[in-house]
Amino acid sequence: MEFFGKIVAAGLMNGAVYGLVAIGFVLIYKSSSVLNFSQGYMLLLGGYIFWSFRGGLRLDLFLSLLLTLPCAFLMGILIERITLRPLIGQPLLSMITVTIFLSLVLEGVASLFWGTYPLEQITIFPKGALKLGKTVLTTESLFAFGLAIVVMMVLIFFFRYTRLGLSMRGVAEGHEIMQSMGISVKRILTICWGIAGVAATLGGILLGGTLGFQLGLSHIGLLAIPAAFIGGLESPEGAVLGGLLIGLIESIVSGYVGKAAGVPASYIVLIVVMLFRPYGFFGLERIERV
Amino acid sequence: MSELDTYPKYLIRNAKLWRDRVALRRKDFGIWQSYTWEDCYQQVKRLCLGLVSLGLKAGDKVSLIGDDEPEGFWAEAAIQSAGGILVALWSDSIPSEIAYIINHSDSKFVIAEDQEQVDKLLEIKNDIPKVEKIIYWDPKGMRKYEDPILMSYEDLKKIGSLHADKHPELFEELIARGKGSEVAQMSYTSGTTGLPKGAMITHDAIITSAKRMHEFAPLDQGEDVITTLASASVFHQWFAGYSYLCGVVINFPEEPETLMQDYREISPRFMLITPRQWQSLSSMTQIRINDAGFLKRFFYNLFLPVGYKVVDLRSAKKKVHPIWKVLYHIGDIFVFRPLRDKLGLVKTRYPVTGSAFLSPDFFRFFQAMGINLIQIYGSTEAGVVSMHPQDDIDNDSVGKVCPGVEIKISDGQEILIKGSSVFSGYYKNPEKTSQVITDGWFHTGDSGYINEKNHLFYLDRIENLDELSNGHKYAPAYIEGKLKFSRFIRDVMVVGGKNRDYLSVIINIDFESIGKWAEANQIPYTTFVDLSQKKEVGDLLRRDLQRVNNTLPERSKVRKFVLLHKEFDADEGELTRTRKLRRAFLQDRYQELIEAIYGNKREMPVVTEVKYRDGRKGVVETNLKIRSVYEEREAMN
Amino acid sequence: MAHTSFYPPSGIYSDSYRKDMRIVKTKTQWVLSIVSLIFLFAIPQIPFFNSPYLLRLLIGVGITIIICLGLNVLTGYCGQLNIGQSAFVMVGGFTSGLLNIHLGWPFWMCVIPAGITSAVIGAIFGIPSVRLKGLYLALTTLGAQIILTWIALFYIPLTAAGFSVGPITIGTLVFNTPKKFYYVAMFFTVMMTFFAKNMMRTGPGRAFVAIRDNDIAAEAMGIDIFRYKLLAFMICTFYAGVAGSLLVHYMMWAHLESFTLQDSIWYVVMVIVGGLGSIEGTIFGVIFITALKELIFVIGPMVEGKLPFLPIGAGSGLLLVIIGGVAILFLIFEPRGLAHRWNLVKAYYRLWPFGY
Amino acid sequence: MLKLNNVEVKYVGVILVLRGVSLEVRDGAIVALLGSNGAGKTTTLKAISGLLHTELGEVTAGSIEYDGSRIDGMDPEQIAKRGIIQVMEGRQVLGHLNVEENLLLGGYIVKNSDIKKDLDMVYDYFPKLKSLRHSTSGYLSGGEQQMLVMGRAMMAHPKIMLLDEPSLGLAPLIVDEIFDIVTRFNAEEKTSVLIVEQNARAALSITEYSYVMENGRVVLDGPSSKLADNEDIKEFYLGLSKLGEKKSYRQVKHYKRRKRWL
Repeated sequence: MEFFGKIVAAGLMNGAVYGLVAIGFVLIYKSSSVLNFSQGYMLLLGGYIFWSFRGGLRLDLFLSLLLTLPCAFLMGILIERITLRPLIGQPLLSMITVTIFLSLVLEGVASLFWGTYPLEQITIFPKGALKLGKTVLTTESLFAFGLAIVVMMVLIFFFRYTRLGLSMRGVAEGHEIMQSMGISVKRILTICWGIAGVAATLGGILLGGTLGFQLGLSHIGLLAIPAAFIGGLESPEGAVLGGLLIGLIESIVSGYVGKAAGVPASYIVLIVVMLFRPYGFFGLERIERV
Repeated sequence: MSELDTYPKYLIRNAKLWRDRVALRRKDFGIWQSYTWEDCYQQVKRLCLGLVSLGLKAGDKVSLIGDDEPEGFWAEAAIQSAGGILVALWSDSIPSEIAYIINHSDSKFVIAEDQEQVDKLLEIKNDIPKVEKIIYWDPKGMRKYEDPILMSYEDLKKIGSLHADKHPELFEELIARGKGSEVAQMSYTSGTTGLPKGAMITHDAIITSAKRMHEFAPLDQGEDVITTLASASVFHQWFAGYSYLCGVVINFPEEPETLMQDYREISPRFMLITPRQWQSLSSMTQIRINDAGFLKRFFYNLFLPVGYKVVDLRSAKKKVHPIWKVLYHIGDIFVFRPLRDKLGLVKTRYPVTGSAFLSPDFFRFFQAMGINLIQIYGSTEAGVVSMHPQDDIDNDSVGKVCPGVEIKISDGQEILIKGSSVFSGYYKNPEKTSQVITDGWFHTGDSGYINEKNHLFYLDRIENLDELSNGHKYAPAYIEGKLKFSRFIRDVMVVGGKNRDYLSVIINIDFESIGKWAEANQIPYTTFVDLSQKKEVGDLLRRDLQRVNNTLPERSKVRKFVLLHKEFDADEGELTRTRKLRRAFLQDRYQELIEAIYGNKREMPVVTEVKYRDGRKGVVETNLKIRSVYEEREAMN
Repeated sequence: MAHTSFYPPSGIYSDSYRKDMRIVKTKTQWVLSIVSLIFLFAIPQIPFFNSPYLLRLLIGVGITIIICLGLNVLTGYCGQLNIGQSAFVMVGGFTSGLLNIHLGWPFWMCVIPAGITSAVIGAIFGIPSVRLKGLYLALTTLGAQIILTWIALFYIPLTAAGFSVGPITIGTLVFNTPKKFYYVAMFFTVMMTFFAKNMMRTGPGRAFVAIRDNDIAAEAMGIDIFRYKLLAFMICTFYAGVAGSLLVHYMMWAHLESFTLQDSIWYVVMVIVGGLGSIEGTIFGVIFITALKELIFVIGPMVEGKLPFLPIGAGSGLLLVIIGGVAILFLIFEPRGLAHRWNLVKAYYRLWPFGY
Repeated sequence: MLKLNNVEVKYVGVILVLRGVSLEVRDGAIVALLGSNGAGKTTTLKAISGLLHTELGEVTAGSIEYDGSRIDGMDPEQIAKRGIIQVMEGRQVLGHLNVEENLLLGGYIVKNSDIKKDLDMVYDYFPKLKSLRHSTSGYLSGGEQQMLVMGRAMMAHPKIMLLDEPSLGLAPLIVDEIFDIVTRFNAEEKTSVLIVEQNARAALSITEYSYVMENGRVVLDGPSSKLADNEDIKEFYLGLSKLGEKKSYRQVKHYKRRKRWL
């Protein structure tokens, strides 16, 4: 039981991070129907950028964050500008394919500048422990959890109640309609990618803090995809819950079956969900069966 | 079986000789569907016996109206097999014309293609009391038609099959009864004046003309040709000879509109199209070469002069130096053969033109590309008169007089013809018959001469030769022919005559070409009327007129022109069905406009009633601009 | 004459649908096809061409062509994405290898079961996603890559560590050198290419295209989209299985390392660069990317050596950046791939001396 | 004033869809653009609003001028900001958003607008929308959706409204209501309207000037009252034969030759 409690707690901690990354995935899917397979690699690169400021240049934590986040936003924007923008008007297949190729390039960039070996471990949050009954939680993961939840809340509020958020939801419904109303779809798509970049990078920083900065992070980043799908591809709230669920599953399966089983298990869940509830738990019922 | 003196007799022979070989093909859904001689035999037999059981007797007339399709082809044979006389009508004839011809020919049955033709016939049903049945072959849209006078092909063939079961030998007997000296077809030529006249043509006359063509342009069994002419055209019957006499495969295009694409696939051995179509092939070639990339243009410009050089040496009967021959072969590989492929003429042995004037420049151009264009001269009444054999081409003549043709030039320079190809007279019109046939000589009404090599040269219709008030003689068709080679001019009529001291022209613009030109040059337009009166279009045609004028004698030069707000229309009696001008009618109809031209007016308001296809009428109002060919002279006036 | 297409050449016409569907229509095409086939099979006998390096490369190209042909049937003709193709190559390879070592079946008996196993496992992964409109197959194939690798790693004896497999034999002939194996590889490549080319002339082939172009219209025409999408995916994985079988018998060694997610993405790159929906394109794509890879393998270490500030492993990063970059550039600037260039060349020849 | 001079549009650089279209919409006018399917009407509207770019189409020749400056080649957002708002065919609501959210997005481009006042204006024209303000727009009826998209365009205070097939698939009563509102909106807000219609009868009744398109070109234009008498218009767009009776599908002829314009 003690073991189970620990696993659940760890799962929720990680799950929050997956949820955060999944929001970025959902945002891109919602606004342009693109399944962004490079989300995990954006996480990797974002984490590495942070590492360079914090671990490489040894800057102050907040200064590093302050520098990393604009970089992350810029990374998202650049990706959109360079690869997605020229493909406007092309079939969806091309757009999705380009994110697949993008993952090659991003991984390549990461290994080109940071090498293929794991980087020096750095901690972000003060070390400590909190006892909850018999379960011990590290402050580190608590901080991560808290931060992830706060950021998610901010994003969800943003979609609901701001003009920009409303237009992002509008863009999800149809580009031409938005353009006919004089709203620049391109600008909004760019912002979406920027936010996705930031979300992924925050995830990278948080995961890197606990797992270390290494190429394998991209694989963990791929967990955002089942998280987003299970939550419902179009719902930020769903992404959060999907993330927590995937976190739990991963954690439990890793604990009881074997460490390597976490990611495959998440994908098995994804396939099962696809079979029985193709629009996830919070998605809009738009995914049609043939 | 006796002597082969009718097409049906050939059909019987071919069905035995080439039973399972392909006789004709029809393009349908993109595939050339084949019919064997046996198929044709069965089709004709059932149609024939169907007609017979409906009451068709030897000597009865049957009208046929529709586009050129295998069903029509079989119907012709079926009618003639039963001893009937075929009356083929132009598919675009208007109801009143159809009624006149059906009545005049005493047609007992009418075979029609489709709903459109049936509608026209039903409209005049009460005016054609002698017609007992209207039989159609395309059932599309005919489901709701209940008039008892109508019958479908399928039904007719069913009756025919029953009749064949009862009288198994009848079909062969009927055919055997037919004689070559009997009338096979009545061809109504509207002529350029007066009512249509029914020229009676015997089997012998048709077969004679067909044999003359084979003599100069022989083909073998199984070779491909494609139909290019409407079934009402007399040429169509001669052409059928290739099929019956030699077993050449006739291919029917998918639609009249797809002819140009379909013939490229077939690449027919014998290809007769109008001078206008040859001209458009030539201009297409030049336009596309101009739009091609540098390398392609370079090769073309390099080898075309070689082609011209060789052609000129050959037509001057000079020896072609081996170097030129080698160069020409290289050119053939790199330019000429690919071009012939694009034009669909790779297999074509006889590229033929006829029925109107084609400038020698085009002959030279095509010959340089290895396409030895030949001419054929003939008419409904006279049959095939002359044609170029491949080894004796003279670009200025209309061919070498065919063996067996008795020909002489009268004192008035009129071409007279005698021989078995000549028709046997106009139906129910002995007066007119005796006018054109005297002592067995048929008066063609064409002026021309024959040279020492037995080549025939054609000038113009005698009736068209005219002179100006200053006594200058001119041939309108000649000037019109030259003008028509502008791709912007669809039709043109030269106006002049003894009361005028200069020539003017009334032009029908080519809507499609000028429309494209206008688009390319950013000139907005809405309708035909609007486009025809645009200043830019006027300037464009002025340049064409000036160019043609440069090739004309001073006093034959055209001084003024009008771009008409409508096209001359056969439906309104302005043209014959073969698209020849009916001058007298036009002179009369446009009298006011002609007065305005010579009255030095700059424009003239017109109100024209336009008839729509379904009989409704609309009104077009516009101001016709009268323009001078030479702007500066206008200023001087 | 305005919209005439100038192919086939004048004078060649079809009087039946069979004739209209011919692959080889003209004499020139017959001659070219036969000459290139002869050349292909003569390569091991031609000096300079028959270096073991080049032959190995060509064998790799041949096997990859088979893998990518399957992928192109799915992506090019059916509009679905598969980013787990190498997992299915693995299924075929392991199936074939295990049959060989456990039951002693020779290659020729293993190759079809290998393809079928791949196709069946493909179907298991395909069923949930091909029911849905959209490109969700990409998600499940990604899942397949992860899940199948994990299963091979933990749950099947031998596969995690790799095992050796017997060579291909016919009678006493053993195809254990590149020079010998080359013939087997090319035989399969040509066969599978021919099947792929022919497939488009069959009912399912036309159904695939209909689904890609407009699935709603295809459905209205009575095409069972689910069935055909699944069929396309099974064909795709069948091709992968056959290629996998060839691969392990060629290397005589079956190991997980040959079947990574990255390999799967390479295959997508090759198909896209070659041109979706084009058999010729697939061949060009595989050759082009393979050549590019070889080039970078030469250049990469040199760059790494020249720029000492780069970290260890930068060479492999360079490979990814360049190939990923090339693929993206193709998507943006030549989305129809090398096949389009090929078609332009053909059109130039066919239109000669016209420009259009 | 909106003016099209000889506009030519190509898709994907090859397919010519508009071949020299010229037309004019004077300030405050209602103008109709008629024609059958595929004549190029929608393309003309999209050329004006700039939405063509999203479909790989472009104006390859000619010019589109609005108030004396050229707008062809501008992005759709810029054009919309100048006051040209297109209401697209097919009632394109933002289906998962509610009515009010749809309207709010419509007013997105108006700087410093009094959103409440604007909403009230729209609800005044379409009282029904007010009661539906919190409903998900995807579940509205066809007529309500048509009202919503028009209301959404009104939120932008357009100077010219481009209306694409507003009557398509709607009941005659609703069509009348919508056309009434168009006329009222035009009169009260001084907004010019360019309306594309296949329902020529309705369009000719409320417009003062009309253009007829065919094969990417204007083939006929004139005052609407005069066009309504034209034989061709009657035949092909009003569906009347010479006796003034409606043509039923069964009477459609399988003629090979096409209608002609003279």
